[in-house]
Amino acid sequence: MTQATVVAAIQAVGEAIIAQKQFLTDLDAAIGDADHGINMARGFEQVIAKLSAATNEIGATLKLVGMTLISTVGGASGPLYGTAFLRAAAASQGKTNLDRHTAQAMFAAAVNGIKERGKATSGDKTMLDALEPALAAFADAIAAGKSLPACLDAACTAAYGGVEYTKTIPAAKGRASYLGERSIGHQDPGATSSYLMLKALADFCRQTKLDWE
Amino acid sequence: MTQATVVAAIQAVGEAIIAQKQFLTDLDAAIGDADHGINMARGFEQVIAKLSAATNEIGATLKLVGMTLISTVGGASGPLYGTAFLRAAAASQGKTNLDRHTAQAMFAAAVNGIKERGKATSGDKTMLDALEPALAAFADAIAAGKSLPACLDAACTAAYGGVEYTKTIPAAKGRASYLGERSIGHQDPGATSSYLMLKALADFCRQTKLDWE
Amino acid sequence: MKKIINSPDQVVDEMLQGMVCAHPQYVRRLPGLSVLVRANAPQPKVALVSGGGSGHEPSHGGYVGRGMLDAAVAGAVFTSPTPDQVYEAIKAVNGGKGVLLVIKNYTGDLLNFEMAAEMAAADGIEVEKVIVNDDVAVENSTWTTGRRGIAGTVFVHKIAGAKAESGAQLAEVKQIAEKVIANARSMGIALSPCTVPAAGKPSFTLAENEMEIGMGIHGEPGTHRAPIEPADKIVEHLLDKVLADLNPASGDEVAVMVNGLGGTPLMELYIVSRKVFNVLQAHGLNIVKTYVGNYMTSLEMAGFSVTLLKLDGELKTLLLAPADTPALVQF
Amino acid sequence: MKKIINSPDQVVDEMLQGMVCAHPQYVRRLPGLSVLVRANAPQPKVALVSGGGSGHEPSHGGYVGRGMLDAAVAGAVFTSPTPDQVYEAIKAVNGGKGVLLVIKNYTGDLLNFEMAAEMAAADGIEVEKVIVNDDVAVENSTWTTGRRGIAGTVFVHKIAGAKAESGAQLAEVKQIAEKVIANARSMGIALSPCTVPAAGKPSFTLAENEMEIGMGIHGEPGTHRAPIEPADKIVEHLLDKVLADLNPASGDEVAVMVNGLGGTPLMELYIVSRKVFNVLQAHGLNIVKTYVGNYMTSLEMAGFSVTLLKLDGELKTLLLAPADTPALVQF
Ligand SMILES: Nc1ncnc2c1ncn2[C@@H]1O[C@H](COP(=O)(O)OP(=O)(O)O)[C@@H](O)[C@H]1O
Ligand SMILES: Nc1ncnc2c1ncn2[C@@H]1O[C@H](COP(=O)(O)OP(=O)(O)O)[C@@H](O)[C@H]1O
Ligand SMILES: [Mg+2]
Ligand SMILES: [Mg+2]
Ligand SMILES: [Mg+2]
Ligand SMILES: [Mg+2]
Repeated sequence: MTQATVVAAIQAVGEAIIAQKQFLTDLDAAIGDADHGINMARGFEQVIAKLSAATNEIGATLKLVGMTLISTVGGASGPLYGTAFLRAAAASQGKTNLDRHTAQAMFAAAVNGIKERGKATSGDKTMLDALEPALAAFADAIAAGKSLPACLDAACTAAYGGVEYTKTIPAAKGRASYLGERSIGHQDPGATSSYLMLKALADFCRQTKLDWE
Repeated sequence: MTQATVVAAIQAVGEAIIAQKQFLTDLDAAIGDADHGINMARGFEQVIAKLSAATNEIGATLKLVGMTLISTVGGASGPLYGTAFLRAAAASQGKTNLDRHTAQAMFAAAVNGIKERGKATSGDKTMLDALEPALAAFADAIAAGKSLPACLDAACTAAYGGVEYTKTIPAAKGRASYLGERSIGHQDPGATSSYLMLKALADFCRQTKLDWE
Repeated sequence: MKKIINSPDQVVDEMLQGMVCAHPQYVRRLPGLSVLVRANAPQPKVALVSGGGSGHEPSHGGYVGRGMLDAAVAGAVFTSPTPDQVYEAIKAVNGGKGVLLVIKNYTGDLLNFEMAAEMAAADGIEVEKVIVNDDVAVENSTWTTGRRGIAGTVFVHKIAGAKAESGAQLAEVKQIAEKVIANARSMGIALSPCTVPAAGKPSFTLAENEMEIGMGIHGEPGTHRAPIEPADKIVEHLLDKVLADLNPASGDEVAVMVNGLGGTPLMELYIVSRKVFNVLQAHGLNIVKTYVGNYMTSLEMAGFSVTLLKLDGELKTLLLAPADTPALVQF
Repeated sequence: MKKIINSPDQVVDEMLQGMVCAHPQYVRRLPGLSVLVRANAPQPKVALVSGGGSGHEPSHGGYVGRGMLDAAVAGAVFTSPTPDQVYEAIKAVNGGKGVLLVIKNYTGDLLNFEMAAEMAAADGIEVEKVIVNDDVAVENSTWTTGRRGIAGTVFVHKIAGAKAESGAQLAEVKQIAEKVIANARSMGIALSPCTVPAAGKPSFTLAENEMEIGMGIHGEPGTHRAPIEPADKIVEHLLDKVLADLNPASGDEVAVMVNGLGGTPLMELYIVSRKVFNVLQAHGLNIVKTYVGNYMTSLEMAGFSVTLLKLDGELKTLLLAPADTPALVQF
């Protein structure tokens, strides 16, 4: 993946989130404060507007995305997703083309950043319930020598499973935790946006016929 | 009409107003502030509660009614109806039995009191549009030598006509006047309560087979 | 009807109890009456008595205290208090220098306060009255009852209250109150109705896209209905009417009140304030002070009114004078 | 959605403009930011910075002024402000004696304010933080995020603000803020939802006879729903929880806040105040001061919360100290 591809991929991810603004907001209305889609869409609108200013270094581009999300999304998701992109940026420092090992390191750094900042773990009914299984599946697929689209598909399937899993548990972190047992039966908005972002990335790679080089 | 009859008549009038609380309030909702029935019912509940304490002088009883309405109804209708009863009381001063001339003088004094206090005239879309024609019809019927129920029926018919007339004109006095032309098409709540009081009095006289003595 | 009450019959009594419980340093209640007086009334000064139907809170009990009212008489919801209550209020706060009644221009208020004034005058108490009629939605006319009194009343309380507090005589306090009335104009709109507790249902209905223009503060209908417009457009419309009637000159000093009707978020009132400021500035007016909040409400009605008060040196000094009451404190 | 706004995207910006237009003597805005600071900031004192999502007006901008906050940072509606905004606020009001951040206990607020604190600390600015968590509706627990911060935050602003105004050091101001937090407990209910302008529809629905108990101030659902009860019963229920958690002793002095959520008439808040007073009196508590009004709202939501603050001599003196801000003035 080159810099130009990264920019296009982020644009695709952003558009997917903006398209699901209402859906994500409705999910948040059920167990939170009805703003997750609004927050994320506001952030990615700014990201897309700023992408043209991106330099030709992948790390700098991802840092721009992280900083923009941090300064425009607000709420819990802003610092968390923002931190994720900043960490991914750091893990890709100096790269102009992404190989499978860098990609895995970036994904791992991103998930780790979210864990450090938010102090949540799997089973707390957060975005981590989508991201951690997705990361594991992604790593497994890479280890199994799969293609990029196949690796991302594996990540998506795992993330989707994580979203489904969030329906079955009470929230222990974030605003939904105030609901206690009443949050059971609802899927987590942040887990859902994580899944949607991975899904958009996978779709983008398939459509543009990208693969590991 | 003796003191006991007057007490019973006022009770009947009060019960009729209380029974129409919602109707009068709804009329006021359309062109006023949705309280005429509530105000009048509150007043007559107190009147009925105090009637047992009435002395055996008709004037004193009517004064008690007037004072009670003034101190419990509030709004525009309280001072107006209260003044009406006070003036009727004055006009019946010292009487223990009401003849047709006293009755006519009382009715005239009551209507005059409302005119003096409220500075309205016929055609302003107020209770006067029911009461002034009712008073004229009552006087005509007396002059024609009619029975008490017949005199009151004549008053009621005229008052009803007055209520219907209020539907056709804009209000120039009271809260409904703020509506200007928009008040046309609605009957005046105060005119309606005046008609209902006369109607209750007529029904009472007919049921108890009262007539001039 | 969704209300946090115990019983529709008890709302006024329990509210008055609550006000005394919450603000004993400011107000006490005349036993057995719906009257709040200054905790240490009577004062050796001209006394101000105001009041009206309940449902306009913090009007009027919220303005009882130093630099504003000496007594507030509370009627049933949206119903003028009765003369006997007003009469007791007058007697309780008369400190020997006379009493000024501040009456909003509604037939019921006028009739009841006037009867009370007659009763007090018969006792030898000097009583004067002023009639507030700031609502330009309702045209003045010789054959109707004239304009209604709405939020501009708060400016009358503030300024006449400061004058009375300064030791002025009854005639002077009355005169300044009349000057406020002559220079205050208001107009409002509503987005939703309110429900009188005893009635149990809204006094009118508005469609999802409708607003009522020139709304009164008693749930009585306004002058007309129109589709909801952006805040800026609504403000322009209201200020057109207010400015046309008040006709201030460029360079004039004014005070502003952006008043919520009870159910409007403060966020929206500030959005309104922004446009009010811009329009007045474009007219060359000099805004000395702006009040934003719920000052004269209609239960839970959503909507607002804008009041403009043209100031001169004297009005400005008295407006800016200190006040210490439950609902309006200023240094 | 019936709102007096121009565009859902502009509500926060236009509200902040309106606040500056209305209260230039109190606040100014940091250019290009959603930050209100004291008109004459920085002060040579410890600076207090608070904030959070918008929609809680007068929180937080309404408390910027003498004796309370030095800056308020406004996020989008119900969404924590971003770290860069908080960082600019910290820099603007730091008068050299350090800055205390007052944060309500929500993940979003915590994360954003903490990132800002890290940024300011990197500049060499002394920054401390306190986390308000007064809402007893949500049980504390090691494995969840703990209690939420609601109206008790206003007491933190008032008391820590008075302490800072007195010239105290950062550690002392932080300590007194933590003492307020340790002694403040709140709980609320809602009768109707509110609508986030950008969402365009209510964030939940309640049946005509239902209320939501333990409602949060962001339209987030409470602990459970129940049929509406009389005001006195609701108050008993809320105070049961608050008193059980705070556990004050007979004879203790307390302050009370009966806080409207935005759409509740003041009449109802006073009916609530009456019962709160009676219950607290029956517990032998000594009520030093009662605040009744809209202090920490949820847009146009109907409902209220009750906050109890247990006082000691120091807290009492600071609570009663003067304050002069757009939304809270006291002599
Ligand atoms: N501590 C945390 N760690 C990881 N994710 C979290 C944490 N707290 C909240 N989240 C995620 O954030 C999402 C909510 O984001 P959003 O609605 O934008 O913010 P807010 O809750 O402040 O309104 C939740 O659905 C959850 O997935
Ligand atoms: N000046 C007046 N003279 C005679 N009747 C009046 C006058 N003003 C109002 N009314 C009557 O009072 C009625 C309204 O009474 P009510 O609703 O109890 O008082 P309010 O208008 O103060 O709420 C009107 O329908 C009208 O008949
Ligand atoms: Mg949210
Ligand atoms: Mg009426
Ligand atoms: Mg009335
Ligand atoms: Mg949020």
